[in-house]
Amino acid sequence: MAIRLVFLGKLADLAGAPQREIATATLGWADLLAGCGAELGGALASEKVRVALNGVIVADKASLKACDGDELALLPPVSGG
Amino acid sequence: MAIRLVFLGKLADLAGAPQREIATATLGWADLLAGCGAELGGALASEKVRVALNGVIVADKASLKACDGDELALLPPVSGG
Amino acid sequence: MRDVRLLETGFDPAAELAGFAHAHPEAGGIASFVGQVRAGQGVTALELSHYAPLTLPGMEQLADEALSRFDLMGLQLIHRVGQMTPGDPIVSVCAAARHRRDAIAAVDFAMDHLKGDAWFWKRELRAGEWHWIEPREQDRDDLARWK
Amino acid sequence: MRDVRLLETGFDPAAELAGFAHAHPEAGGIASFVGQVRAGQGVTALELSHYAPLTLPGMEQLADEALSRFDLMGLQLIHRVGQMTPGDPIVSVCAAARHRRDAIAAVDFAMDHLKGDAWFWKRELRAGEWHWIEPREQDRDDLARWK
Repeated sequence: MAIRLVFLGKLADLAGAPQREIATATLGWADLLAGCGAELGGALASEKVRVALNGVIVADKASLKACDGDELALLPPVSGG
Repeated sequence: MAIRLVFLGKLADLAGAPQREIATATLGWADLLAGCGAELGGALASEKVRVALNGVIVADKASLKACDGDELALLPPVSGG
Repeated sequence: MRDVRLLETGFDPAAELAGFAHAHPEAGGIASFVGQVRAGQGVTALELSHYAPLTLPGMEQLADEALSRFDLMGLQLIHRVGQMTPGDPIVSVCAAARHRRDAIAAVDFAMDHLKGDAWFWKRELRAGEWHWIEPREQDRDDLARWK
Repeated sequence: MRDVRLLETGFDPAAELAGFAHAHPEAGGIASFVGQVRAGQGVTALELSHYAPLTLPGMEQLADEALSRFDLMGLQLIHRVGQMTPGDPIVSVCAAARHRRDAIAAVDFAMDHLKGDAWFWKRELRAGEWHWIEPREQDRDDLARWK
């Protein structure tokens, strides 16, 4: 039973790795922030951070519910081109 | 004693040649129009036709005075690019 | 022709433009923009990361939006990911149109969105340390022009 | 780098862009526009005439105006004269800048002026007859944007 977190951009630096597996059956947004510790959790709490669940942007982070086998991507503000 | 006329764009078609020499010591705008005949003179009379005297655009055509050895270019509306 | 690519390795923007122009003989004009890693300012490398499930689909959607918004005969979007060095091309956009204003506007539109609304993250290596590039206020303003 | 050329013979816009980009490694981006003779619509040849005492000096003045108006690192204007066939390039503009908006705007500005305010006359060969191309109302409107 695991949910995969993918950290993009500078969130990967804060997380210490680009990916992390969490051994849990389900995961909500508040659980995620609490489980990430003060520094990373604080960065994730920014309204500028967006979240994708299995490749689809989550419109309302507060209502997020990830399940076993899901991939959750944490996306800070972009800087392409 | 001659003044060279250079016809650009479709004015060259109307003039029958891209250049013409006029054997005269001086030439004003009204003389030029009168000397070119109805069809070409009528086309030249358009306010959209501009005139360059020795490579410099003439701001006020009515006050034009070309002299022996001068080159007078007749420039219809452009269509480049 | 709609040609959207995300590349892990280097590419030649001039050759891409030549191929694109050759494919659109009926176009009156082709506008393009090439973004490259700037030489100078002490940057020795630049790295672009992306998120595969979103990045290429987002670029394809952007191409579709540009094709529906402007009167185009073709559009090419090419974006690098991975590590690059000064002078390397990062992004190339080419638009072919009957009339030039459509082509130029489409390139402008696509670049604003690739810069401010596409799933890329950029960092620069300066004096041996990586620095993440934050979005500029100007990029947000540029993007807002199209809303 | 300011590179302004009036050419009697064909040129390769992609090669010109490559050379221009190579000369500006410090630029963040390079915008370009290539105008070409459209294939189709029954046009078998296009001829551009010019008036030597005015045309190249006018292009040089246009380049200076663009360089003073936009924050550019370089500008290249190349324009063909003489007879061309479908697919041949007519005009190429490249602008290098630190930021993309300057480069794109400079290309837009230069093209509007080359189209509507430079000393060129264009005619097309259709079904064996030459037809002079009149300026379009749109070209005048495009030009008026910069006044």
